[in-house]
Amino acid sequence: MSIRLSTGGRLIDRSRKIGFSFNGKQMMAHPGDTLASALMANGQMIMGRSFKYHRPRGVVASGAEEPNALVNLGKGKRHEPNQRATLTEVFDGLEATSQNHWPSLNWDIGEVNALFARLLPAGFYYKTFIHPRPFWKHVFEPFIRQSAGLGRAPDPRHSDPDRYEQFYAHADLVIAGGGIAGLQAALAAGRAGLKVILCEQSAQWGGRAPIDGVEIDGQPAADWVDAAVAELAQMPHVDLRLRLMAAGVYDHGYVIGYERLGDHAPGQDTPRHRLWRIRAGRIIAATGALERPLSFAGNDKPGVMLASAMRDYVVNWGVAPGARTVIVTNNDDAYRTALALVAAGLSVPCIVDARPEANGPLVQEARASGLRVLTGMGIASVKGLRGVVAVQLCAQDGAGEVLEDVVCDAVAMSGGWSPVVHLWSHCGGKLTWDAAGAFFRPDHARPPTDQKGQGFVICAGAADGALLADETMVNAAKSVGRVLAEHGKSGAAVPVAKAAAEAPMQPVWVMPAGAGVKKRAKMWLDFQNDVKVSDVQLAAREGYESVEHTKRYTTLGMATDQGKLSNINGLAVLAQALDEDIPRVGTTTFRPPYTPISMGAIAGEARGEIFQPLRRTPIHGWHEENGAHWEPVGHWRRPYCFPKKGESHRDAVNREIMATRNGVGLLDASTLGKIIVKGPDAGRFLDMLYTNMMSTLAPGKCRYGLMCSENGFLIDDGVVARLDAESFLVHTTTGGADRIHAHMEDWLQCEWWDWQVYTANVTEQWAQIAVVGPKARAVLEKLGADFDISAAGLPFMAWAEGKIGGFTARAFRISFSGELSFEIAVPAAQGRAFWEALLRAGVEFGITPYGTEALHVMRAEKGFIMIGDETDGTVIPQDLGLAWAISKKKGDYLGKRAQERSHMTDPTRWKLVGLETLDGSVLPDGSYAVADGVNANGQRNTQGRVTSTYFSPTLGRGIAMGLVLHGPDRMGEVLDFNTTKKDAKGEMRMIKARIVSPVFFDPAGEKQNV
Amino acid sequence: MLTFQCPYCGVQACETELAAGGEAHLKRFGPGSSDEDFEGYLFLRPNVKGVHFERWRHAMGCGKWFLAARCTATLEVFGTYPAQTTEPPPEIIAAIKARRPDWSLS
Amino acid sequence: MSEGRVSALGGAQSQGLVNIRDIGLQGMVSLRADLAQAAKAVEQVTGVAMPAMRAITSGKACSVAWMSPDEVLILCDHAQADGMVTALSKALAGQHHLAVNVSDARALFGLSGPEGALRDVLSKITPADLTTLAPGEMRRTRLQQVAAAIWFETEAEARVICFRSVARYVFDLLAMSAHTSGAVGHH
Amino acid sequence: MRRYSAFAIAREAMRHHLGWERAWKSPTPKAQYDVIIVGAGGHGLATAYYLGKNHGIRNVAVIEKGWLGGGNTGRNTTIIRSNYLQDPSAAIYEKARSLYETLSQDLNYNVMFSPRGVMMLAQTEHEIRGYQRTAHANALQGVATEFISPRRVKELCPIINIDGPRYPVLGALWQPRGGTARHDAVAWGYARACSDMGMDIIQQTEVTGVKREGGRVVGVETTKGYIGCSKLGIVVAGHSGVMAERAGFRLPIESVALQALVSEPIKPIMDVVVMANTVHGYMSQSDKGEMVIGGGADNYNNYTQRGSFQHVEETVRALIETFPIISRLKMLRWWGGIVDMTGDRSPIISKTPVDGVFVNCGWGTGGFKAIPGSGWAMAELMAKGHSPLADAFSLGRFREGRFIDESVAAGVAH
Ligand SMILES: Cc1cc2nc3c(=O)[nH]c(=O)nc-3n(C[C@H](O)[C@H](O)[C@H](O)COP(=O)(O)OP(=O)(O)OC[C@H]3O[C@@H](n4cnc5c(N)ncnc54)[C@H](O)[C@@H]3O)c2cc1C
Ligand SMILES: NC(=O)c1ccc[n+]([C@@H]2O[C@H](COP(=O)([O-])OP(=O)(O)OC[C@H]3O[C@@H](n4cnc5c(N)ncnc54)[C@H](O)[C@@H]3O)[C@@H](O)[C@H]2O)c1
Ligand SMILES: Cc1cc2nc3c(=O)[nH]c(=O)nc-3n(C[C@H](O)[C@H](O)[C@H](O)COP(=O)(O)O)c2cc1C
Ligand SMILES: [Zn+2]
Repeated sequence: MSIRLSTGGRLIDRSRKIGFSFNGKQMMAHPGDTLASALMANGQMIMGRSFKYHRPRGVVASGAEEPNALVNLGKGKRHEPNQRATLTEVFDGLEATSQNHWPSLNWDIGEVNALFARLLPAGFYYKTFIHPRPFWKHVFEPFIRQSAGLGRAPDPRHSDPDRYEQFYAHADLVIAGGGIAGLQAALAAGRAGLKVILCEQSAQWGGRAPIDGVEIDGQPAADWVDAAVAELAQMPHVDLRLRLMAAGVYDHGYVIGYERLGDHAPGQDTPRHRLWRIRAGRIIAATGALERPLSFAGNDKPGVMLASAMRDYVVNWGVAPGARTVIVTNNDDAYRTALALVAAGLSVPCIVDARPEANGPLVQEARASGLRVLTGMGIASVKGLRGVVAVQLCAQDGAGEVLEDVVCDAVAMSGGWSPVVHLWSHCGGKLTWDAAGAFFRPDHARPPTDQKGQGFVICAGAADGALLADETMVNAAKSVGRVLAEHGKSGAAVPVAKAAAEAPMQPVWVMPAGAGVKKRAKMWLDFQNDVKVSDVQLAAREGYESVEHTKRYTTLGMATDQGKLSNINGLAVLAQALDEDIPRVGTTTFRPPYTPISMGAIAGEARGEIFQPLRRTPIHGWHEENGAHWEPVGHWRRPYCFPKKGESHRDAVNREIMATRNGVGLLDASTLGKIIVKGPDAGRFLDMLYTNMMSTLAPGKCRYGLMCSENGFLIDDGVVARLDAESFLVHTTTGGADRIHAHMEDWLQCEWWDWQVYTANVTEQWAQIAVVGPKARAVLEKLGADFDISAAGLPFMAWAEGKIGGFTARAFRISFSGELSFEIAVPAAQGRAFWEALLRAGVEFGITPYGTEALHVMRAEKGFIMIGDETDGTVIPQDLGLAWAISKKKGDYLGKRAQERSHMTDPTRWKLVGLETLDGSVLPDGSYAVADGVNANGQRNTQGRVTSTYFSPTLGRGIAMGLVLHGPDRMGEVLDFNTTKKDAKGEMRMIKARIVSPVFFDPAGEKQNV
Repeated sequence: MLTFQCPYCGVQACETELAAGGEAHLKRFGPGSSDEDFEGYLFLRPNVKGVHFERWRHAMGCGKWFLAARCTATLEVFGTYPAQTTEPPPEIIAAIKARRPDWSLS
Repeated sequence: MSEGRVSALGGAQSQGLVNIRDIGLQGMVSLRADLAQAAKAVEQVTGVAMPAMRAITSGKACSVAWMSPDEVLILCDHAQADGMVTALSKALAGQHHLAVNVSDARALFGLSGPEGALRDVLSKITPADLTTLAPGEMRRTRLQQVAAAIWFETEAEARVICFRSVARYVFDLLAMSAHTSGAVGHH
Repeated sequence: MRRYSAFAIAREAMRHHLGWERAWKSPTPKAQYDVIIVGAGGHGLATAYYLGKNHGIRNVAVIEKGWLGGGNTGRNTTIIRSNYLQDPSAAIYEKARSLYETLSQDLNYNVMFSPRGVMMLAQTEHEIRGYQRTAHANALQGVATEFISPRRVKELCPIINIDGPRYPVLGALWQPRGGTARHDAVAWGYARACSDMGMDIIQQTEVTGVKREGGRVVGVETTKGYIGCSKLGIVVAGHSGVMAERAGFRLPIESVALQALVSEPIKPIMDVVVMANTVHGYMSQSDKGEMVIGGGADNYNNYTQRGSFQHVEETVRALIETFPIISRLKMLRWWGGIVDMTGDRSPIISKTPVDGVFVNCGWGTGGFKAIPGSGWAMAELMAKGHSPLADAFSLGRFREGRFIDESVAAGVAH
């Protein structure tokens, strides 16, 4: 059973105690504990269950690479699944529960999967569950889904109560990793004056060195680390950050960093996470190395742990997973663990070394202190059900005949080390195989390259394969020296690190080397996903030979630890199975993030009110106060209608329409785009932009125009007003304002750059209000205008400016409703005041604000098209009966050439018509007119479709517009339109509608031209 | 996450301040052009894996369109230059050749 | 008549790591022209010399900000903006140009506080490198999802211009970024 | 080839799984084939499979520069649906979807087709109209879809926040037999079946040139030497532009990076596929428990299989707005693929200016769902010179202006 030692624990504060709970049980910890160390201190070795076989699992590592100890953290709104116990700093009141089991961590029904393990090899699901067909969806898949999946999601009824934010930074150098390599690099760069960000994912500086008994410049590593941090903290151009992980490296020197501000200190009201978006000149990855497990039977049992992790627990937190630990290794470093355990008063019955000989200084020290060192040996199997009770030893080069049982309650294993090359690899840095260390390290000749084609990531220290402390420091100096040289600077003196020398390691991929198939089926490679040596060998046998195939077939390395422990072991096993060299087999792709990061951090502050910018017109506040029912239009929000108390939306719309048609209505049209186009070539330019002629428009007049893309399709429409000889004011649709302005600038800057035209988007300068209806003029007269607004003085399609009710205004006589209408623009700062002035003046005329839906219905009654309804990106003006707005005289306009293509001149293109149901009902939105027969693919033939359809309160029945084959030539014909409903016989219900003119209301225009 | 230096305002702009605009130096074909030419102008693209001339707009900045030579396989940027050109200027060609000796303008 | 003239947020304020306020009505005139040719006219009308690339220069009554190679933004008293347009058009008669009052199309915020905090707060929402942005230079960039321009009047006072319709969004962004428990300490 | 079944697993288990055969062979290329397909993605392999199965053409090689299934087929978000608006699209996607229904049985390989239902949320009035139009079109096209109410949306997917303050859910287009499949298995299953028919799947071999004589294809240069053929199918997705150049023509295609990501696995919380196009995000949960999330595409040419952060940022924002529950989940892995975007965002299945060379590409962000139908049509086109499913997707449409534009209703095409 794991215990808290009575001494040791450099990171914990033994003088203070904090309480936390695990699966409801109250436990004690010290400040400085991680959840993993605290659980161990409380005798809790089993911390989770594996993914596939639900095997009981204890912690194997002490950091980001931990695959087993994942817990649910917190509850209610703050619940979070799959939290790594090794990275979770314990705080007072922390609540954790274990996951992926039922009913309990100790007794899990899912464990039966393990009994059938033989029936569930890698990829078994591809080979079965094929028959009977419906069983997959209804039986097999639900079963698989339930048993997979690890932690449970938070309660969907709540949203996350925490805050998140982002931070953009710019630095000459980002250093990831605050071990001795990273610190030294930071010192050198900081002293040279570079702008540096040094980030460390964990809560403390120093990395491995302080645990490993390293000396630097004659002092203990921990002291050197403290001094280095103190010096760096004094440098204003160096930013030191703990709990900030470099999560990913992207092109052109972009680093995403993940800072955990609130996880360890809930209740402080800080943002929970901060996502750093750093643009770095250079990146030094001083990310260290990770120890590899060894593959022996039973290596996944609780109590079997990485040797370095065990050392960390003893030295950093004063906890030990057991009292009697067998060490199994293929290198000298694990002897440090043996010595550390002994120093902590724990027993080490033997050190099992797979190498035929072991004589390095650390080995000698171990022997000298009386430890039993067995060379050429390995572990044949681990005994114990929910923990370790003994190991069976065997010869490493045999098939696993048991030579001896050793009673123990923990095993510390070391299969060698792998540099953490993730950050080097994210952007395409290549690796090279280091046969001596049996690991991949950065290939300096093939770095990831930046915008100048230069390598921009440099690995330093253990991450570059310089594992021993003395090499680490030399390597780090060299690495940072390369960056300094680029800045024309040189590095400072290299601190001298001293650590015990190590004899060469010897790769061991399977233990024992000749293990039979039964044993290989008990050797875990990927602990979380339950991938075993036998699975990888099966994949190879079945032809999934590429390492990428093996990964996907077995799920090796796809768990939440992303194979930090398993990848190298797995591909070595694959290489052996294929009889290939390891470097030829290669690695799978390293992808960000280095360890998982919260979705909340990615989204940053963008939630709730500021999820997206909400654009507001100057009159928005009035709409809000007066109960507008909103409709999102792009980022704007426009009133759909203004329902009165107890009134349905439908009724409100009808009321607004009738009030407008019979009296006067008021529309906030401020969102309409307004662009000034000015210059000697402005007319010529607009003639290219619009299908019709604009250059001939007289000052003081307005003209409706259509704009097409160069591909011929209608993209926008609106009214152009000529302001003076050189200036036009272009109105666009709400969605068109920015798009059309950009479109203009594109053509002006990139094609016709010699034309003298300037544009300015003044959409937001003006509040624009449409005063609409037979009494519109009366309202304005009541307010008082200092210019002529009479029918003669300001006729339809003219505009004028002056003061109305004391407001500086431009009045445009344009109408989208068929009524007498003035669109009046006033400066935005006075928009609301003007709106309210109109309302006051209009009281006696029954003035009624109306929304977008009334606007749509009224325009449909008049047969006006709407961009986005009658057009959908496939429609050309010729389809819409708008040929009158297409100039025949112009040699060119955008879209003209496109409209000459055969399909666009095809006489069978569907054309715009009006539609009236025979029974007066409203045609369904988007309904199709059916034709006889089916096409070559068995689909029902069609001959038209509805583009807009409404109930017209003015006419008291449904009206619609649509595009119909030869439509304008078929007036009076009746067509069948489909519905999505079925009749009693199960046949599709149809609605009959007659083809009519699209202008349903006041075809002569008598109401608007007054 | 690309960066380009805007040749108009000198800002080293982040991709998120820019809008991409597709291939550069397209020759416009209008009325009277052949179907082939028009199709080529509007749609057919070399879509090279390698040196690519392209348009960008400094949309969240000075608002100007500029052109860039960039490698689509490594994302290296050889240079940026004003949009008011019909072909890549010599200094851009030279910068590309310095980095890609085998490359030539096709 | 100036009745009912209101700025986008009517002078809203927020306190935090830095203080944020809607500065209120601000005159702004956009001028597009060949800047070299227009320099004399601009100086004559505004009293401010044509700014260099990205610079914002101030005189007694006006500031002039370089927006792009053919555009400057003139900041002046709100009531003076229309007059400024007329004066510019007169001074530039015969030269191709476009001068237009855009005062009401924008919102202007003032941020005050310790220099480091100012830069930190803004750096939560803009990709622009603020480390190097000194008073006298204006940076057009984005504040998260919208376009904006930023400059420092002094080390302790920054300005932000954005479009009027998104003033509330920008204000909320700034206020949240300036939350007192969100100090960064980077700058 | 020995068949897969539960019985076979039990039998092999007795032998510790030492007796399994290779799923596909690893042959050395022959000198000449009737048909060479370039690209062993889903579309290339399905083309080969239906050439053999439907047309008896079995002297076929599929040449792949990397590992089979390693292109977009191996990196997509696996959404399968056929609720398309335009007739030609609905026809080919529905053909594909219906073939997916029985694909596991046809291939004797469990591709885990899971018709769990796909819903596309309507969050604006405009979207409602668009989806109602699609529902009407689908009714005539023989595609079973339905426009459903917000309440039904909530029943089908309780974790959706239908009252989102910004974009409340106003309804959805629901295709009950849309769903997902195990993407890798689709490639592997076809590969195994092709290999079983005697076809050669040649991996780690890049086609570097197309040899023509008198305007007709005669063979290809590869990194393993010259191989002759009578017909050539280019089915290389993101690399279509590169291969077209090698064959001497240009395509209306640009290659851009599209990104996706997965969360850490959690217990089932979502039984359907949801696409929220107004806010730009879509999500489903895999059988292993990860939330599978599609990000946006870059809009610049890119061949790196890496994309830009802001697209993922935008997607994740959108999905937290739609599914507040995911805010506290963690992103596990995030990757990109190079997709081939055409001028009208619809695919190309066509003859080319070179006799005997056919091209199948342009599936862009949405071709996984099409794999069986596309292979079916392409095989027919290559065997017979004509296929009703493929006709509308010919290259000629760009010259004629006969576009197939799907974006008009839904916005996106995954
Ligand atoms: C992130 C992402 C998400 C997506 N989500 C969906 C989705 O949800 N639903 C959906 O339906 N679709 C989706 N798609 C699209 C879908 O993945 C693709 O349309 C589809 O997989 C394309 O298949 P393919 O066989 O044409 O191409 P690929 O699978 O890319 O295969 C092409 C093959 O050609 C090979 N090749 C290229 N050049 C050569 C050469 N010269 N010689 C030999 N071989 C060569 C490549 O190596 C590759 O293996 C998504 C795509 C991505 C990237
Ligand atoms: N003797 C051996 O076999 C052996 C093997 C490996 C390491 N070592 C020892 O390890 C030390 C190497 O020093 P070093 O500085 O190169 O490595 P280190 O492991 O001491 O430090 C690396 C640091 O980087 C951090 N880190 C990793 N990824 C990160 C990321 N993405 N973002 C932020 N932080 C991240 C880690 O938390 C760690 O603190 C020496 O003391 C050496 O003796 C020895
Ligand atoms: C539907 C789907 C689900 C995936 N699930 C996982 C997963 O659970 N774990 C994982 O590591 N990767 C997962 N991946 C991502 C793959 O590991 C890999 O990143 C992707 O296929 C792209 O390949 P590459 O990263 O090797 O380029 C998944 C991919 C897809 C398409
Ligand atoms: Zn610029």
